[in-house]
Formats: sequence, C-alpha cells, structure tokens
Amino acid sequence: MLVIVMTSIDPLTLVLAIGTPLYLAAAVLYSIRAVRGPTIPDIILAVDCLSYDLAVFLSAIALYYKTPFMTAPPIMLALWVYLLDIYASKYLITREVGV
Amino acid sequence: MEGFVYVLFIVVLAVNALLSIYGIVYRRSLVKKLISLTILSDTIFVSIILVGFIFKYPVVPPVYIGVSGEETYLLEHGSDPLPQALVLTGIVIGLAVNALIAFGVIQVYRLTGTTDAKRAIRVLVEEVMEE
Amino acid sequence: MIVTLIVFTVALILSLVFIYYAITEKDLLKAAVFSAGQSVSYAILLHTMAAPDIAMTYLAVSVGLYSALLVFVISKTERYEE
Amino acid sequence: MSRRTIGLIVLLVGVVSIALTTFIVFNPEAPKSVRELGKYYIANTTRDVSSPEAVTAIVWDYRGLDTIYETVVLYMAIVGGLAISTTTRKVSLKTRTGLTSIARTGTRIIVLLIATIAFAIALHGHLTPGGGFPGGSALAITVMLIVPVYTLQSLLDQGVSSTRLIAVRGLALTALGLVAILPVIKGLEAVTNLKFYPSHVAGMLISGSLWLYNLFEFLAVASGFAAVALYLSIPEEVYREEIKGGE
Amino acid sequence: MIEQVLFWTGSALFIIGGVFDLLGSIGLLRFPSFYVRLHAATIGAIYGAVLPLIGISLIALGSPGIPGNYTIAGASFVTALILLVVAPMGSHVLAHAAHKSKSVSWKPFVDMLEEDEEK
Repeated sequence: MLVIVMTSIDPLTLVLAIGTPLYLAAAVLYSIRAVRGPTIPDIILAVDCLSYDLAVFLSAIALYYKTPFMTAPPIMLALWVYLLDIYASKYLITREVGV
Repeated sequence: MEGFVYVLFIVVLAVNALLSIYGIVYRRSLVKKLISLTILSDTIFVSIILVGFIFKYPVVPPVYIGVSGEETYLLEHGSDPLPQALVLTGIVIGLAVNALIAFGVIQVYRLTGTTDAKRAIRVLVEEVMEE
Repeated sequence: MIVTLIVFTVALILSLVFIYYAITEKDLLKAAVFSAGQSVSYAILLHTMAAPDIAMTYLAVSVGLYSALLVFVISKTERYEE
Repeated sequence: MSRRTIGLIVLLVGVVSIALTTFIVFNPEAPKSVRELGKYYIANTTRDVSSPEAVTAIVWDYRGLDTIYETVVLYMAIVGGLAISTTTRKVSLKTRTGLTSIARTGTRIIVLLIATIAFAIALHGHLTPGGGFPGGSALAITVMLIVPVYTLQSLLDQGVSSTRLIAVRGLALTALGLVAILPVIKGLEAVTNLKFYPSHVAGMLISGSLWLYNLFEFLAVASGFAAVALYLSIPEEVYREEIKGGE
Repeated sequence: MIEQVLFWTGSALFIIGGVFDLLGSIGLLRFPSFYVRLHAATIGAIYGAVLPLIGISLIALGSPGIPGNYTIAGASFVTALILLVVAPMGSHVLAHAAHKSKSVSWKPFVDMLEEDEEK
C-alpha cells in the first residue's frame, strides 16, 4: 500500500509546494519585526506570530512526510507558546513573578 | 542541491557554536553566559541529530504502525534512532544542570549585588581582605 | 525533497539571526526573548529531521521551561548588562 | 544602519559564501542511507524489546543502564540547586495580585489540556513517540503556568508544597531503581527486560518494563522541575529577611 | 467524490491562509505603534494559523492513501482549537502589561482605560 502511495504523483505535493513559500515569507517578515522591534511587547508579539505560523508549518510537514507520528509537536507548541507572554507581562507589571 | 544544503547546515551550526562560545568567554554578565551556554548545548544536540538524518524524500520516524510490508519501507526511509535516543536524555539533564547554574547565579547576586563576573569576584575578594 | 530543503535553509538563517541578536543584546530580557525565538527555529529543524521525540522534549524544555527559568533569573537579579 | 545590522549582514554573506565555495570545490554528497547500527536497531526492535518504537527501546532497554545513571545525575543537579537556595522561614504571602480574569479562565482550560496530553504522551511512550522525559517536562509546565497567573500562595493553599514534591520525586526514583534491580532475585542481570517482565498485560502491549520505566521517569522529572519552579518563585524579600536575621 | 471535495476545499483554505499570513506579517512590519500592530497580529493568528490548520485536517480527511490520516486530521483540528483559545489570551496579556507598565510610547487623543482606573 505504501509503495503505491510513493510512486503515484499526487496533488498534495503541489499544494504544499505552492503554500509553503507564503508561510516562509511571512516567517521571514515576522522575524524582521522581531529583530527591529523597539520595545519588549513588540518583540514578544512578533515571536508569538512566528510560533503560530510555525505550528501550521509543523502540521504541514507531518502531512508531507505521510506519517501520523509527527502530529504531537504542533499541539505542544500551540499549548505553551503564550507562557513567555505571561512571564514577560508579569515581570513588566510587578517585577516579581511569583506574587 | 542536497549537497549544498548539507554543507550550509554544517557551516551555520559551526558559526552558531562559535558565536555562543564568544558569548560564554567574552561577555561579562553571568546571565548572558547562561544564555550562551544553552545555545551551545542546543547547537550540539541539533548537530548530533543531523548525523542520523538521511536526505531522501519521505523520511519517517523509526516507529512501526502495523502495516504489511512495513519493515523494508522503514529500513529504506527511517531515520537513525540511535542519535535520537542519546540526545533525548541529554536535553533534560542539560536543563537540570542549567537550573543548578541559575540558582548559583542568583546566590552570587544575593551575596555581592552584581551579576558582572569580574566585579563579583572583586567584591568577594574585598570582603575576604577586610576580615 | 524540495520543501524539506527550503525549510532547512529558512530555519537555519532564522536561527543564525536570532542567535546573533541574543548574544549581542545588552537588555537581558530581550536576549531571553531572542533565545526563545532561536528555540522555535531549532524545534522546526528537529521536527523536519524526522525526530518527533526530540522535537517534543525540546519544545517542552526549551520553549517552555527554559524561557520561564530565564525570566525568573532576570527578575531576581538585574535586567541590564553594562 | 547600526553596527549590529552591518555585522549581521557580513555574517550572513560570509556563511553563504563559505558554504558555496565548499560545495563547488569539494562537492560533498549528502548521506542517503542510515548506518548499519541504526538499521540493526530498526529491524530488531519488535523482536528484542517487543516495542514498535525504536527510540524508547534504545533509551530503556538497549542502553537502559546509561539512562538510569543519567536520571541519578538529574536528581543530583536538582537537589544541589535546591540546597543552595534553601530557606528556614515559612513562606506566606499576604498580597495576591495574579493576572486578569481573562488570563485566569484561559489558563484553567489550557492547564487541563496540558495535563491530559502529558499523561497521554508518557503512558503511550512505548507505542508512539514520547515517553517519560517529554511527558514529565510537559507536566512541569502546568506548575510553571499556575505560578504567575494564580500566584504561589494559591498553589501552597492547595497543598502543593516543595517538600511533598521532593518526596514524590524520591519515591519515583526508588521505584525506578526497584524496577531495574528486581530481576536480580531470579538470578538474572540487572536491567533485563523481557526475560522477567511480561510483554502483554490483559491483552495490552506494555513492552515489559518500558511502561513502568516511563511512568516513574514521568513522575520523577515532573516533580523535580515543579520543585525547582516553586523554589524559584519564592519572593526575594524572604531571602533578604533571612540574610538580615542571620547577622 | 466527497474525498476530492474535502481535499480541494482544504487546499483552498491552506493557500488562502498563507495569503492572510503574509498580509498579517506585512501589517506587523509596517504599522507604526504597538497597539496598532496587535490588530495585524490577530489577523496573522486567526486567519493565518487557525484557518490553514482546519484546511490541513480537511486535506488529511480527503486523502485516504496516507497511513493514519485520521490521526493527522484530528490532531490538526485540536491544534486549531487550542490556538483559538491561546492566541487572543496572549495578545490580551501583552496589551495589559504594555498599558500597565507604560513601556510602549504612544500619543493617544484620549485614554479611557487609564481614566477608568484612576477613578
């Protein structure tokens, strides 16, 4: 079954080959804002958007490699991407994280 | 094309490692040394995984699903499990050791009031001389 | 194969940029955020190299626990490096 | 443009040109097949360890002794860190600010999801990618999230204290050592897997000792990092008072 | 037939999401201040991440040749739902911190939130 999948020319590769350059261009633009951003919230916002972008990307790669075992990393990335937001905001507001 | 990306991979990892070694040696802030240390260890982990990667189109993780005729497919297209197993423990141990270093940095700041490596040593030496 | 190679190139350049800015930044909180960006770009490299175990562990440790640890250290010491 | 931007551009151009020169001059080949040792592990993992996951099989069976010693190193590092920053005062915080109610509600949902996924990853480690190390780190993140959003004091009120976490950690490590040593009573070597432990329990594949190792490693890593988080989140005033009171 | 429809609907969502993501990134790069950039970041998060993830799950449902395609579809859908919760919360926390700590410089005509908090 797998050999048949490998040998046939499928439209999936075509779709991914059209779609991925858009996401990668967006990632490059986000990272330009991340390194240029004048204040801390700007940088964190850009890194967040980059991470959401890359969560899409990790799922697309799991589809591209045709394996069901590579689907857990995007879930995990999406779950605690906002941890840095919370820590940085708490530090900016109160200077001490635990109170 | 694959060869060029392979060379680029090695060169970029080497430059990353050199940059982080610069950060460890020449930056005076202890927190900056800690950040550089993690970047160095991450770079080394990625370069170990690169040893086990093969430049083929469908590369799959070395896990069996239960489909017939799968063993030949995995032997042909699976990535190397040995470097992955070696790195898996290393990442967690690295975090524990970094937590130990972080506690040390905080303690140095409590005792001397600075995280600058040279100034912290000077403050400590002065305290010893006064006694 | 071509998608894999493009992803490798972009992620490598991103990691180089983030590491350069993390090392040369004077504000340590900004350096910690750049370090988180470097972690994300390394995670996509590891995931693309068909190592989901390592990608999961790396995401949990480096994107999650390590950035929190750095903000804790910065909040307990000082923010700017002179 | 500042000097940093110029330095970055020089670095990027240098990296690409070095790679291009090396590629044109030496023309190296990218690796196209896995080495023989890796092929051995892939081919024999279902027969030797009865686990379809080659990475977990290497971590806990082929090189199990190695991993157990690394767990001991983990324990030493965390205990050393906690010993440096110990305090004799009882921590109780009067002011509780926390974050906004939107962040609280969202974090409640996300923490539940993280805990579920952490358990799933850890207990499925012998069948799918994952295992004790990623699952434990993921569970520790729940504590790391609760501390800034709901404050340290609310965790302490719920009974999650660092002494209890360290006790859980010690118990988990003891159980890990017992699982490793138990085959000795039948005259086998330590860290043997399928000769002593069954591969199926009640019709479900547990791959011998792999499931037990994953479970205990999960508990050990999670409680260790959670204890580190609790110690780090104690406010600095407590330590300042301690240093003043000591003099 | 239904598989073809699912596949091409998912592909359309994936590519449209890419276009939205590019637009959001251009907005993040071009807008003048942090509070305006939050708007572009929302476009990048919801239209640029949640929409294509649903598209990926539709693509996986529509291609039965891939082993374990239902796992991929379910996991992508769960990721989309999680992002739907997480992304607005992260932006909210960041905006709250930026307003409270006054670390972002801006010149508003009127700041209602500050007036409310002073009362």
